Amino acid sequence: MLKNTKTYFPIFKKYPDLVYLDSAATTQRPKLVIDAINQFNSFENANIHRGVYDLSNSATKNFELAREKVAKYLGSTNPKTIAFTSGTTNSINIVASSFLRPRLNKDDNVVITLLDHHANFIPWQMLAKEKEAEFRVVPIDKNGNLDLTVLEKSLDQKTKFLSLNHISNSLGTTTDIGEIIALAHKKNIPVMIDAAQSIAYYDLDIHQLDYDFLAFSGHKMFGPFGIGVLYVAEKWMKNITPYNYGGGIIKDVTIEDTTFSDFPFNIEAGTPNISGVMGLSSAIDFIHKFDKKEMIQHISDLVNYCTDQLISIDKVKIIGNPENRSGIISFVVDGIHPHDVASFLNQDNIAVRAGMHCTQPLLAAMNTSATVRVSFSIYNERKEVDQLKNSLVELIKFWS
Amino acid sequence: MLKNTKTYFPIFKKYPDLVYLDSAATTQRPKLVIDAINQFNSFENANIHRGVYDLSNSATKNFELAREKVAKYLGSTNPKTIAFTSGTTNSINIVASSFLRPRLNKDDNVVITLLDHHANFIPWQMLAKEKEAEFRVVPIDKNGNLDLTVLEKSLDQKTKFLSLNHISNSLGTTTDIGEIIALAHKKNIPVMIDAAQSIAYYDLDIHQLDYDFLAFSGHKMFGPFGIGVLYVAEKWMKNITPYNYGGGIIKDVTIEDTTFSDFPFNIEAGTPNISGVMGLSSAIDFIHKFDKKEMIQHISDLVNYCTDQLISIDKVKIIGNPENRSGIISFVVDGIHPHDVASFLNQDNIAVRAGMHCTQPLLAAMNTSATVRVSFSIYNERKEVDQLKNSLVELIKFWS
Amino acid sequence: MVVTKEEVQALYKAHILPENNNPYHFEAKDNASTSLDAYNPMCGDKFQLHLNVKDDTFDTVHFHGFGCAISKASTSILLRKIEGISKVDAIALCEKFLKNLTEDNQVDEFDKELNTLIALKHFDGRIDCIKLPWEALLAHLMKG
Amino acid sequence: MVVTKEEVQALYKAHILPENNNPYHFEAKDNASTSLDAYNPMCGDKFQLHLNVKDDTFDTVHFHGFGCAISKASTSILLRKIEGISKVDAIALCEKFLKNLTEDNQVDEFDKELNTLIALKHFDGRIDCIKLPWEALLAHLMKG
Ligand SMILES: Cc1ncc(COP(=O)(O)O)c(C=O)c1O
Ligand SMILES: Cc1ncc(COP(=O)(O)O)c(C=O)c1O
Repeated sequence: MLKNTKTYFPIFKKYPDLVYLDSAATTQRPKLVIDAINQFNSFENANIHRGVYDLSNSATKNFELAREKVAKYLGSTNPKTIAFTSGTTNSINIVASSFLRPRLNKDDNVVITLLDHHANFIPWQMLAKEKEAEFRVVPIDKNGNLDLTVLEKSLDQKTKFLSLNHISNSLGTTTDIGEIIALAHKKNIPVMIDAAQSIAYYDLDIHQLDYDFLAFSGHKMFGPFGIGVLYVAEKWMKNITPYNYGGGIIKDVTIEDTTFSDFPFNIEAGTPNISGVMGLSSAIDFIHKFDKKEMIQHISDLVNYCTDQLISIDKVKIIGNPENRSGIISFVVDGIHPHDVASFLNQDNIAVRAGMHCTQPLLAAMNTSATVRVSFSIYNERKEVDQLKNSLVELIKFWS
Repeated sequence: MLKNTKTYFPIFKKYPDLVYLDSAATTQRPKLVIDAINQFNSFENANIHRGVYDLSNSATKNFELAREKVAKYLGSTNPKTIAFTSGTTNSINIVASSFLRPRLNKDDNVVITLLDHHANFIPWQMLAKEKEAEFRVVPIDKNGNLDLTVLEKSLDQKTKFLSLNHISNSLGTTTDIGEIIALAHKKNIPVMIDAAQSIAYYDLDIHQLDYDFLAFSGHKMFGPFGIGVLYVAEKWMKNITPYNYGGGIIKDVTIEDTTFSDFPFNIEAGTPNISGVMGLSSAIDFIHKFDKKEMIQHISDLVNYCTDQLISIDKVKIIGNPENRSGIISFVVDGIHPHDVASFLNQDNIAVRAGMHCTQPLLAAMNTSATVRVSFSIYNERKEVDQLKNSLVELIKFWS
Repeated sequence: MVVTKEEVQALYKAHILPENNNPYHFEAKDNASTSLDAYNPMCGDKFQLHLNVKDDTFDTVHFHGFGCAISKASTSILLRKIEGISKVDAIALCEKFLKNLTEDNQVDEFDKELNTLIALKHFDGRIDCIKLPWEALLAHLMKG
Repeated sequence: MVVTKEEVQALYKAHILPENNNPYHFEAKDNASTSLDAYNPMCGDKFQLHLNVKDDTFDTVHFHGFGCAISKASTSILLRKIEGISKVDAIALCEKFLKNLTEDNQVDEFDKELNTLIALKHFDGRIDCIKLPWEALLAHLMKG
């Protein structure tokens, strides 16, 4: 188990009793990241690119160094595979609109899975509708696992794209993206990975996984809100056209026509979130303080312990029982609505999420319309699981 | 003149000799704003909307209070007229794609002006191309002024939209948007205002100006990067469809179809830039410390003084001579490329911008391909203009 | 204003849980003269209100659906209050209730049940649950 | 590494301004066997390189266009260096020059003119101006 990780995070100094079990919604921010943003805003603030004075130069340099750092984080030596976006949702929409729209025809199909977040669901659904293409949602088994043979059967000659998340933010299912990508590539289907839930803890080395597109958000990896990443494999870079039009993405503008720069610059129209990029960059530095295997081990220990504790409570039912569970558990309490559960846990300083978690079709398939979700990160501890259990037991007693 | 305004800004404490004349690119951040972001990241960080614990509740509440504050800043009592975006560029693209695309037909036309920034140029140009509509760029006179009678003639029965900036970020021209909006409305043409350069200093009261859409960025009004605003008049709210698809914007999602919330929520797909919104909110508080008339007066005094000083230098030529100039001046130095000018000024701690300022067609019309631009804000002082002048004189001597 | 755990528990025990466990006219009546949804897409709570209107007055009213204890109790109480009153009076009631719910200080007096709901607004993050049926009914009635 | 104002002025005075004021073969030769643009959309600098190639060797080369003193001097120096050498050697030269320009420490030795350009990389924010013609030429030659 990791030790004393709470000390990196100012929020736990201010609220030592806070049991924060909502890291799947957003992780907390370590001091390192907060200070980097503060430092930039206080003493290094300038717009990038077209300035030749010192502040602007060093902002530009640090911005491009951050791009390099993100690329390296994915094992890519080419920083030009990395575009900065406003988040996972934005990154996925860019690929749907800019890459797939011109390639998707009537009667083609695009494949996602029932595990996917609305961010990786609706963009493809809407595009399929627009193009009169088929929108295929690969089902899951009753435990919340993807069956790879079912998935493989869903991929055919008319499949123009596969997009799926690495970790379900709702059930905690971790999918074997390496194998899935290989399956799809055998049929020449490009694959996008929604890595929102895994980017902080898992090694997503491009050379091992060979994804075509990857999306993630800063705020789920100890970085700030408002910044995200879109990775595009070299072979597809030429196929990415602008999403927003504006300054900084052009070669030439005349009244008659405009020509654009290449990816990734053509995606970064307007002033980017420069302080956000600085924050993301130091979030990666923060993650590098840890061994990823130890992070996963830490979280896995908590999740297993929590599963055991929850099962031991009468009236608590865990939704889904995936073979490979990350740091996320969804459950319901018999007769008590998830909202009420969350509110009462809050009275005991326990922060959990209640609702549909932006996975309405998934919950519908699991026959529930809302769950309580707990999610763990490196700052959580076993004793917080005990507190969760005690509160739940007390609540159930109170309610009956 | 405003006094001691530099003391609000940490960067001038660290660099007391910094002559920052690039506020049109981005303003500096006052301590109030920096601290608000710091406070949020350190002690108040949580995702909004679907959490029912204290941190998430108060983040949600403050997020919506910020929406109310922005609405009030524009004189609107309806916070639902305000959507948070990633910046001006994003806001304009949303209106082009979501509002105008379905209304623009072959042989219609959309009108902008030659003063407009690429952000308010390319989205309309590309949309017009896509729809085989006409893209009309209203010309300017040799001084860089818009001629309202010329503009009026450009608006006809086939004009479906007019978009223009309030202040040119390149020449400093301030246009009479009140009158222009009235002109357009007489012909039932909706008008979008790009207020990127005016939002910090000018009163843009919706009741006086009656714009249909308005866009601006946090980072040009003492707020952070990565956050912007799109105002949509009540009567058009129903016409705004989603731009990004994802979480937080839906009514119902099934495998077959998705229904969406109304504006502004349908525009805010995915996790918004919550800390950015907090920063923007305190930027408005910061602006409220000042009287807008005094801010404009302060900047106007500097600009007039600067114009006089620049004119007095042989070989310096100011580009454009608008009747109504805001805090921006573009100029060239005979025989010395703007880049070289900016580099040498930087050696004297003077930060100016050199280039096309994302207004390539405008500079082409003014017969230049790049300028040096100085821009003033409330923290600038007359003695900085003197420094600029001295440096320019020295540079010209050195170069010849 | 922070509400203590004990205060919240007391409110729940005395008012919300009984109403939640024995909701008023909790039954799907699909043949009612008007049906409308009270739906919060953020959390998934969704109730159908089945309203029989006679001479612009609410005759019998029922509801059905799924939601948290607070939204269910709030809907149950709302229905009890509007049965037998005119549409015009219902609009006035909804407006007055929502006003007192949303503003910092309660300015009007209500009966015990409505006072309880209003008191719960300080139970942070749940005000939308209280509002849900009131806003849905008001929006429906304002449409004509 | 910070460069002082005096150092920058000395570099300009000794090398950049003379090259800028008397650029090598600064003339539009639209009938050259190859023409290519060295263009930086960020700042608007744009030079046309007009290259006459004979037996895979650069014969006479000219350039024309508009840019800052550094990009103009850099283009002028580049042209002087490649006249008379083979395409293969030009590729090698561009690669070696760009490598020394981009990396923190200069590892190879060049002649005085190229050393000056490389020294100017510490003149912050102008490295793209130096690179401009070298990268454009290299990209062109690598295409075949
Ligand atoms: C007039 C004008 N419009 C639009 C923009 C674009 O703003 P942003 O880059 O914040 O999207 C700018 C600033 O660059 C501007 O000055
Ligand atoms: C699996 C998954 N995909 C996508 C998203 C969307 O990320 P964001 O809201 O940062 O755009 C989330 C988080 O909400 C997620 O958990």
